[in-house]
Amino acid sequence: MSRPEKFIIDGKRLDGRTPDQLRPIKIEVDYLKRADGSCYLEMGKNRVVAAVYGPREVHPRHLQDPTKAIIRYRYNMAPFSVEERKRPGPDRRSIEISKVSKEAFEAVIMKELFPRSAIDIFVEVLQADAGSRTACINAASVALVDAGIPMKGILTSVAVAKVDGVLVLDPMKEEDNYGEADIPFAFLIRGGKIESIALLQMDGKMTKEEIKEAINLAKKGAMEIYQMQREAIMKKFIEEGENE
Amino acid sequence: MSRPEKFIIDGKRLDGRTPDQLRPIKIEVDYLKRADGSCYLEMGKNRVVAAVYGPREVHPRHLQDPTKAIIRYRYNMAPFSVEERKRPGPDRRSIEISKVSKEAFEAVIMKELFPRSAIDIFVEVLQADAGSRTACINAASVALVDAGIPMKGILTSVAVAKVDGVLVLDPMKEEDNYGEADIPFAFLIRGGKIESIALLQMDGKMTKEEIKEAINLAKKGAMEIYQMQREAIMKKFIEEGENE
Amino acid sequence: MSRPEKFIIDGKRLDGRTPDQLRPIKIEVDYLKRADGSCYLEMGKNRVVAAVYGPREVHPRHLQDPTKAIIRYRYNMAPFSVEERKRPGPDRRSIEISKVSKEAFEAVIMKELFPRSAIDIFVEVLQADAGSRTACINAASVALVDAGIPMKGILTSVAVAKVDGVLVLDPMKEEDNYGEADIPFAFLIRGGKIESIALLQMDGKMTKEEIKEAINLAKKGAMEIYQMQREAIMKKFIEEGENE
Amino acid sequence: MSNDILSEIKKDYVLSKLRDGERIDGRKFDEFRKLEIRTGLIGKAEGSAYVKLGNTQVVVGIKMQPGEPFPDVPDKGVIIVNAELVPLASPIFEPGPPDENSIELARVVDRGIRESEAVDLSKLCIEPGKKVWIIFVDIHALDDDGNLLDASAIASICALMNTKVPASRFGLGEDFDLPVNDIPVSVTSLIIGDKFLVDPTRDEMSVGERTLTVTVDKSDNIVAIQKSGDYLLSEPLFTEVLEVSIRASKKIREEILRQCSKAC
Amino acid sequence: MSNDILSEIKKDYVLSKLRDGERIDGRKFDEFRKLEIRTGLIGKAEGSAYVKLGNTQVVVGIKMQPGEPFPDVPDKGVIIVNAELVPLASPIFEPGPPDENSIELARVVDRGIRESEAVDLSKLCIEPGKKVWIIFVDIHALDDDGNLLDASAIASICALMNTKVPASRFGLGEDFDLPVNDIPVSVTSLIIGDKFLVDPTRDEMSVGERTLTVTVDKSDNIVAIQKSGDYLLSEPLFTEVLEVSIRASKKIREEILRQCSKAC
Amino acid sequence: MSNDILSEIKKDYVLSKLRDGERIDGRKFDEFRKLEIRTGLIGKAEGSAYVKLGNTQVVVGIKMQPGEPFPDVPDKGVIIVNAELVPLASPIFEPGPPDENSIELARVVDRGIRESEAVDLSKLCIEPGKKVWIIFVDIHALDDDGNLLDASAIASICALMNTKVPASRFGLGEDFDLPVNDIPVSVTSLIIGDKFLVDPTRDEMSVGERTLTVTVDKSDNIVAIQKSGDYLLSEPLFTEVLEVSIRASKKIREEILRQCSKAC
Repeated sequence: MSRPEKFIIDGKRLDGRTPDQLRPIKIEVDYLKRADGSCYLEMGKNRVVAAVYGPREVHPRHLQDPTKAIIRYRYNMAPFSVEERKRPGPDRRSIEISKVSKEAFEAVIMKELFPRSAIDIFVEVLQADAGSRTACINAASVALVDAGIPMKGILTSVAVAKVDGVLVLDPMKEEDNYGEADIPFAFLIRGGKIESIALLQMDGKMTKEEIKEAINLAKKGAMEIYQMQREAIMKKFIEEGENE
Repeated sequence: MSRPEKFIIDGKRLDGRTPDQLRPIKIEVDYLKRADGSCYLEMGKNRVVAAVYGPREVHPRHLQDPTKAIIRYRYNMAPFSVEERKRPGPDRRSIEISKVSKEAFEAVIMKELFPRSAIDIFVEVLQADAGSRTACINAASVALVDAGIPMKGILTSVAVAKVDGVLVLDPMKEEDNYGEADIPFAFLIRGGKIESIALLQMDGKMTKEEIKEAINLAKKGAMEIYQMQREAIMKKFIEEGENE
Repeated sequence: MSRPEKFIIDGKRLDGRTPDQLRPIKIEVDYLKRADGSCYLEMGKNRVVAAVYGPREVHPRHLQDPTKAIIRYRYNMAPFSVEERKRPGPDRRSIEISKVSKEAFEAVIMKELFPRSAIDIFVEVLQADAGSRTACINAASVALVDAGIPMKGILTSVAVAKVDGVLVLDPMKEEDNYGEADIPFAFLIRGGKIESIALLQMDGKMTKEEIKEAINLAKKGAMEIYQMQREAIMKKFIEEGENE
Repeated sequence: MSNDILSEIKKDYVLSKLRDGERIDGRKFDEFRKLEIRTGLIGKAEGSAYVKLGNTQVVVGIKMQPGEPFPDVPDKGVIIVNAELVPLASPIFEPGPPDENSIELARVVDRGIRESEAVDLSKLCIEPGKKVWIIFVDIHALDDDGNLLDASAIASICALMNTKVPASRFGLGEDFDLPVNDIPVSVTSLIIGDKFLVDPTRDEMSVGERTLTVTVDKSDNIVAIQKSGDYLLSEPLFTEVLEVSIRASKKIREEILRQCSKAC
Repeated sequence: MSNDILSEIKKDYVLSKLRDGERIDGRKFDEFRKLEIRTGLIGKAEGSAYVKLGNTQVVVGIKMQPGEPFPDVPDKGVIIVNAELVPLASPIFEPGPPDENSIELARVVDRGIRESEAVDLSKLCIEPGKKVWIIFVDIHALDDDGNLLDASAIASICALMNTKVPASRFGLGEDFDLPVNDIPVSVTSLIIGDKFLVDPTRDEMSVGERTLTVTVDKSDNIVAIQKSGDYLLSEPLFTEVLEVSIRASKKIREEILRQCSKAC
Repeated sequence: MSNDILSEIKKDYVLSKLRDGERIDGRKFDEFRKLEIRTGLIGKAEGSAYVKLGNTQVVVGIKMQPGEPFPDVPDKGVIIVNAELVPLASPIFEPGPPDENSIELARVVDRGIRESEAVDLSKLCIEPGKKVWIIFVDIHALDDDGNLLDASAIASICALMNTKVPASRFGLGEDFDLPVNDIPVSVTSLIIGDKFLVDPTRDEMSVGERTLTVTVDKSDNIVAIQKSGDYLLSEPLFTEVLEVSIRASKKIREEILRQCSKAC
């Protein structure tokens, strides 16, 4: 892949999307049997699976917190998920993503309800496109609901990039690699409304005005994703109801 | 070493053995002072030492089993044991061999007699020829008897290979590397009779009829090895008696 | 750096010192805020920082000793401390230096006063010249005093090398790398007098007479260093008094 | 603790059913669970397959790159099989480097592929002694509801059948299909006393993780065997497992061909 | 245990002061602690800087050597930022490989340098596609009295400004100054409810390790942001932190220029 | 626990004997245990030696292969000494990467060989600056009944004396004997107060692991010293240990020559 000459031609991006358009998203709830909650999610070419285990006993005892559940989050890429085979095991990028994602969920899970226990969130990236961390957070959110973990709301995540000076929603690979800036967000949505920011990173170059604009674009995208998360969860409950 | 043109000429193998003949075996019991039981064993050019420690306290406490002893088995190759220097530490092959060997011994050691404790079996390969895993099991068996660990019987191990379409007992390096198949067995021998199979692996190509034939050949070899294990143990007890 | 033709010309060493002369030393006590005791020390081009934490709780519980404090010593080199960037983390040399330095301090710290606890000594080499282990011990000694850890006396460390057949005190890099022998010492000094040897290693070639001579030279150097350690500690106490 | 009790109850149930000659999910003793194969879902891999065997799910991806041959076979490609039993797939899997179970799984799958000569490695030489194709077979467990091994073996061979050698990416001519000549099928049986059950579920495994895996090639040769677990195996039982494994392998191979030719 | 009580008391004190609109050390909310920079103290490194920010101390050393470029940018030098939070610097740092905190610190510092294009990497190509200069930025913590991140970022850029490319040592012509074009400044704020404090001390951090780091280049562009910690950030607060960070970064940049031009 | 009591009793016994001027096994203070050397038992190694010193047993194997020289000595071979204190050899050895004790052991053995210039490394250059012989000295402990260090040092030099450089295997001419010019002998003494015992057994070590190792070359030069353990050493005692070590080393060297020339 090399840098495209132009990212936006006649108002359309390289994959035909408008600047404020998301990539196609597919969500499947309760995808795994063994996990307490799970979700398969596609976002563009991202293919990710999330599983939630817990609340469950914390095994190395000294890790227990007597006042609340500990949250663990493991973002992991399959060796075949990227162009060049990735050596198995966590690298520095995965460790950082796991940390900020964990902290986002720590802020919304009602962890005081489960002292001494652990809630484990595992996300596996089977295929990585741009924005795999946002896809994983979206999948993990749904898996947490599927597992029945009480939360203040739902987390919904999407990134905004800047290419040719234009802000674009949910960047694809070329926009991510060769764009001028990239900001992944995760928002807490409660009662159908965006309440606050749970995850925020940025690299690139942006003025503070562009950043404010980026938030608005991200919020628009997040609301759309939120609807899809909701529908997927609803669909599962309806199916379960029908099966009874 | 390169593939020989023929493995069997005039009914004799490359080292002069007949197809159903073992390599020379030498067994020395109580070879080490610090271990609770030990054995030095040569089988062809294999030179292995086995040590047994236990029953003893299990140190990372959470590994204890309140109903029985845990069995640990560590197959390890000295860096100089093979043609090309081996980097110290366990590789995937050693880990697999350790696992299946451990399971073979778990099936015969009366581990219920020693709850919360560990029985550690360590085998060091000082020089590796074909069949080092079988040599190690034979040595470990003797070391367990030397340590006084109660067992349902004794384990005796030998492999069978297929070369030029012929089944051969206790294959040497060339037969192992370039043969058509290899099956290592370990048998439980009780009251001088082979009772059952404790270890069984196979790779190569064999028909099911050949596999049945291979078992019979292996059983013949195992009975011979068993006699040598018995004699080595007897010799030690007689010597100890004499020394009293 | 390549081997100099001669190490001593007209009685002077390559850096102008006489054989029995130390490199310039600079000592700063209480250099760090978070540590319980600390010291910054320069010895030639060595720049080292020592910190002492403790007595404090031992965390992996099973490491506790019910009869005395455990002493831990970690000698660590910054990646930029040497000509060729050093990969972070302990190498074999650092592990050996840490071991013998720890043992030297174990012999002088009154560890029986603090059962079940740990006294941690950390030394970071920011720039390494010859004799970094001796510089670190000198800094650690001062940091221990700063932390108020009771000791039988103070440890003072210096090396002696042999170059062109001559014994030289406190060798610099060239003397260390291309000299004929090197002996690092650490002495216990109590009541202003050298009492015994706490650390002693040697590599190179020396007769036993030369070794005895080396001890005397080292003792002379140690007494000078000891005075500087004392002054640095005094200075701190005087300053503290003045600040009250 | 409560897990222990649950596991004890499951165990009793499996055993009582077994005494009545039945399996808890109604299958015959030599019957595999429903098998679902999808190939090609990982576009970034040279080949890939998703396998669902009952509720056990696994994805295998194939990556290829030029590399050095083994010194003793300078003119053949190299296969490396690796398995990640990630903690997503089971409450008992832990993060970290492969443990003995994932190593055993990878090595048994590897032996099936290698010994059946499923991949024609002699067609994967680029420059003898210098450069050959390296094939990475990465097994990624998603859901371990029992018999991850057979599911992984099926996914591995399907992914290989689905693989395009990425020659053009490395300036080595046109891409071509990976030459696959055989379909080795591993059949794992759970051993319970003097009985056995093919393709055990996780619930069935609660009676004790004692298995025998027999891998069979398309000509009914046995190409790999692995006894796994702390038990003693009688010779007659072994013979019976061999026979049944050969029979069962044929059905699975047919199923692979049916679903994979459609997919590939 | 007693540590918990001490920490609880500190927390209460910080919060009660905060209710009175004050910080425990008397600083304004947007004010950094006293900054002291010394460069060139490590003669064996290609560049180095010691930074003391309040009582927080850090040393950064730069080592350079020729190496391979990244395949997608064959004509540019490579920067690698690494941080060692050695146990000397804090009672809570442990020996061992970098944990998530030191990795995050290194990566945020790295992004500031990289995205501000502070180092002109295009001038560090030796032979396109084959050999470029590799710059190792090693952050070595000495004393963590809070906000090690900003101190590390300052020390890193000062060390780079102080770096001589060791061309002659590798037979690659004369040594030259590393071309540095910008001075990115990271500004870390401690978030406490709907308030925030710039450049928090360790004592202030006792209220909860919830920070927002904004890195700003000399043209007031934001080049990196990192929200760190388990909290929810409101949009208005974020906007306010952005504004304040830009302002604060200017002062720090001036201080760097004042102390570093003197030193370099 | 019971181990502690046993160890306490042993300690008392050793000390009470010592007060009577005796060792528990009747040896003189400066006397080594019975030494048995066998060389060449590992045919796959370039050289090997088995040493039994009392009940302490160790095997050393030598492997050689061409490799890169150190940049500062481009025309000399390289020796790498590695020790594995495998858990087979002692109830207190643990599996895993070398700990401080095995590293110290390997490094002290290494210094003896290196500083005595026992191996003529200048004869091991293949192509200056590019290719030299690398010698791997792998120490493999079998039974640690005390003083594994001296046993390892003896086995190492015997294995080296027994080594054939495998030139023909690498197409580098005919095999030749490794040129060995000296026989460094390490003498380890257990320090007990103001007394010391040469070549301590494990039982003697129960009084405290405080040793002094002095390595001596054939010309009575000291080539390595290592004080090991948490004790203070007086100067007069040190001088005495030096004298005794030189004397003891001569006897061991004679024994090595007697047994090894026979064997080699």
